Amino acid sequence: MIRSKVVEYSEVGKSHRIVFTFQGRRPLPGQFIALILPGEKEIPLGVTDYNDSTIEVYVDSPKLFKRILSSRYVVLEGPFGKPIPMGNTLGVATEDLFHDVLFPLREAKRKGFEASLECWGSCGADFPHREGVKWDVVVASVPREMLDKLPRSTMVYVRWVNMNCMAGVCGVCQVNGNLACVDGPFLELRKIVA
Amino acid sequence: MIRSKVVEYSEVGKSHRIVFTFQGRRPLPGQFIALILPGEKEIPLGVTDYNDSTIEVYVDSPKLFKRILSSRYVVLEGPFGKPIPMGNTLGVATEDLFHDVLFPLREAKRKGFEASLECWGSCGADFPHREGVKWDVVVASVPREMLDKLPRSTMVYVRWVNMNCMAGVCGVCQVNGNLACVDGPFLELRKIVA
Amino acid sequence: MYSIRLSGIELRDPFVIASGIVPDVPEYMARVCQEFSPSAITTKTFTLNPLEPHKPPTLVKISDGCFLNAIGLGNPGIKVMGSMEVPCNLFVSVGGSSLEEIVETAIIGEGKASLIEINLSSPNRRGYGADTAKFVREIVKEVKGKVRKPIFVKLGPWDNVVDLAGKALEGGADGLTLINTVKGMKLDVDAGKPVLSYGTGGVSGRCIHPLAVRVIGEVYSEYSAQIIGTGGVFSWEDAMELFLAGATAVGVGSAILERGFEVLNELRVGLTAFMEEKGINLSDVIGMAVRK
Amino acid sequence: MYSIRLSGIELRDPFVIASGIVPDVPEYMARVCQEFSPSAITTKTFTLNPLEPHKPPTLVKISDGCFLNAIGLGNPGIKVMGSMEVPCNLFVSVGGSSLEEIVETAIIGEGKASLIEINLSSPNRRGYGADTAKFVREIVKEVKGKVRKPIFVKLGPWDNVVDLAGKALEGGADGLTLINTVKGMKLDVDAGKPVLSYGTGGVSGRCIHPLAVRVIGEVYSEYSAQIIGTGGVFSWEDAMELFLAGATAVGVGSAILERGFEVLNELRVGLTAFMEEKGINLSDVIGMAVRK
Repeated sequence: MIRSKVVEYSEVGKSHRIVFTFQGRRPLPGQFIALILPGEKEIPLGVTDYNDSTIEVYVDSPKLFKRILSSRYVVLEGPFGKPIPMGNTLGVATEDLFHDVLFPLREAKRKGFEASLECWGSCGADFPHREGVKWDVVVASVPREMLDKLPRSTMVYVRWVNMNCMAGVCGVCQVNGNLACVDGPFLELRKIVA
Repeated sequence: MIRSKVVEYSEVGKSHRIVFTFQGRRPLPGQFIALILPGEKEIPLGVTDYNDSTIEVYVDSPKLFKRILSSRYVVLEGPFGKPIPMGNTLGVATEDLFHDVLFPLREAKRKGFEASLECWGSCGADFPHREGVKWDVVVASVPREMLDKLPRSTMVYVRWVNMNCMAGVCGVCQVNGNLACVDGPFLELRKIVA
Repeated sequence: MYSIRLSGIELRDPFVIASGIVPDVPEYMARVCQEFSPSAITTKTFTLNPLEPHKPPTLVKISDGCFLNAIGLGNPGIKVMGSMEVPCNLFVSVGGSSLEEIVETAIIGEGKASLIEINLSSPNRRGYGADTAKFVREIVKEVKGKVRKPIFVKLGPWDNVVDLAGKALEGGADGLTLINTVKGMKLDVDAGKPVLSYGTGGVSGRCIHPLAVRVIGEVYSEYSAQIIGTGGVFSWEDAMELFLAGATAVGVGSAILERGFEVLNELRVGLTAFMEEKGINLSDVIGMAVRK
Repeated sequence: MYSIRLSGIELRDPFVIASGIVPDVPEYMARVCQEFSPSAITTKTFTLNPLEPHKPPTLVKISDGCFLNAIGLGNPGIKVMGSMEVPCNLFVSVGGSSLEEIVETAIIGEGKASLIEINLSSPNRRGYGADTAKFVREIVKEVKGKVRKPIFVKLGPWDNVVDLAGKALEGGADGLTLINTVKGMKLDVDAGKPVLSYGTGGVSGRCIHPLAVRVIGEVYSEYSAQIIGTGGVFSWEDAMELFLAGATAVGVGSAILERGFEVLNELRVGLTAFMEEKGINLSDVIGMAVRK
């Protein structure tokens, strides 16, 4: 349990960007955290950035956003899941989900790799990059019904499974024998549609 | 419990200098540690120096020295006791006990203060210093029967009490109502002879 | 040098995965087997019929290396094991709310099992687990009458654990798994209520290691029984303490949650190095610290 | 705002020093009173006659914020209290190996005490502490008959603690102190034997905090008794959990070993800030998380 406070927040499209203090292990791109509502539920949140003991996430639900802002602190757990490999990184996302791929792209840039966001719609961020780059990693977050538009090697943010019981011990985050909450949330497309 | 290994050792006069790894809280000048012999005893050891997760102590007993060298590791606890204040520091010690005041003198020097060792006999270290310095702190380690030769404000290493049960909860390290293992091992002379 | 025989089962190393860690997803279990070669996986506890886990939150980390969980034995029912092909030793954990249910579950579980572990000690579901421990002798006796694989009984760190361990052995148990989690509670100070939806939960990990050492030591020194020691093993030194207290094998749980399955290899490497340096075998040290 | 009444005793804040921390050196106790103004010091447990502590090692730190000790109730005998002048509330902890000894010790201890705490739960000396708990009702009844100061009984985190707490209250106890340490053991892997000379010891500190919360919650929800909550309080949040579970006051022990008496002030400051921000009094939250 990590007791975190809101450091900063803003509206981004239909979502809300929140920066929390985070006295926990440093999350890596591709990992997620859980917001615990004591005695009620746990809510997985993709990490969109990390900087010096603060963590950035996007919260889509206006109700949850309001509740977070009115709390003295929130309880976070994690990071969970598997970091994605670093390299030249292409992100693919619909406009409501682009934040899911932000951390991999940002970290790739910071590490000196190329990064680009292919946005299906109008996203709240962009990344300048050289032409003709060979992408080492393709990460995507799109609705499930659009998966067939992605290359087979894409690592897809699995948004449609129950991520409760984060460390995977309940098995509820299973997708074709893979645990989205342990091996994911970014899983290779071939594992998802197999 | 801190599992420590011997990094370096040498003979110094009748004593042995040992440097251990020390994955514990950084000790400050004036503090001591305890060597635990599992199920047998605990032995207080003044800290003579600390550098980057290694700790230097002096072991007088040849039997104990031998046992330490033949062990895979030793169990240390601490640091215990109260740090002494920093400032221009004069150490006073008999030749067998000079190591008790080394850490305060060394740290004073490193912090840019003056330090000097007044040795009653022939000690294994010396500290160059300006003439006419005003000493902020006088630390001493001498046999109990020589205490009357020290100025009243001297902080004396209390070597003659039982330091077992280090955190002081047993009260065995009591000297005139002061706990040598908590408020010491350096106690002001006036508290000792009161 | 550190392969062991646990009730006749050859294990290539003494580190098994404790119950409750690997979810009952066959492909995932198979991958854990292939990638990390655990000498055995203890399954999550199965009951005869599916059991819903408690509502989330069910698992939180409460301090460095310590967790609190109340999954409540949620599982899809033992029958799913029928189709489970997992290429390593399976210690099948079974539980239930009655003697009959436990026996039936064990009978079905035996098919894929190297060993049956009867879980009589979960603090997280009324009527199951800890509440069934008082019938331990009868339960074990019945299961032994119907099942030929070795039977271990998992008990909690209770005040009467030595007593219950004795009853399990009287009933014919081949060994004991010690200890289960310790019933605890974590409150949220802002909300003023428990963090877990179930209220209380079981504390696991570093926090309970000295308790595990003591309980294993007490039981071993009384019966010299075979024991799978579980409770806060994060390093080979932690494991060695359990061996010295009397464990023949060691179950690893919370350390995997915290560090991943890679911790198994760290344990193997550390233990091997220590034993080589000392020139000893594991069998030399088992129970050494508590032998009367 | 956070002064409390514990069995009629006014305490300026709810943080008392737990038993076993401040040694029975009167000048030292007096200095602790003056420098850190604890609302009360619980003394080390006194017996009628002097008792030698176990041989060292008696206390080791086993992990972050967790200690293992087996001092074994070593003390100079209750009679030393006669000359003890300590300028703050003293909660005098008493124990013994028989009903008669405990009663006599309590009678002598009463002179300097604001409150008598009967320690029936030390795991560290055979015949004392935990071994006497089964007579709790009789012991309390006898002591109540002879002593007019409030009587609290310190119990351990045992499986029958709710039962024993009930018996203590039936016997007339004014309240309970919960919990004592948890019996554990630490082995040295190189020497192959226990680190403490006594073998086993009592685990205190962070490791037992969730256990303390659960036990206090169970006892409070059963009897709504006054409880001094002890067990791994390092921060005001830890303390608040004990209040929410039912504690009226909180004893601080291991945190003082780790951080010094200064921790008392950190606790006061943190708790005050929280209550001011929330606009609540301590009495509003006591037992809130477990009230039926």
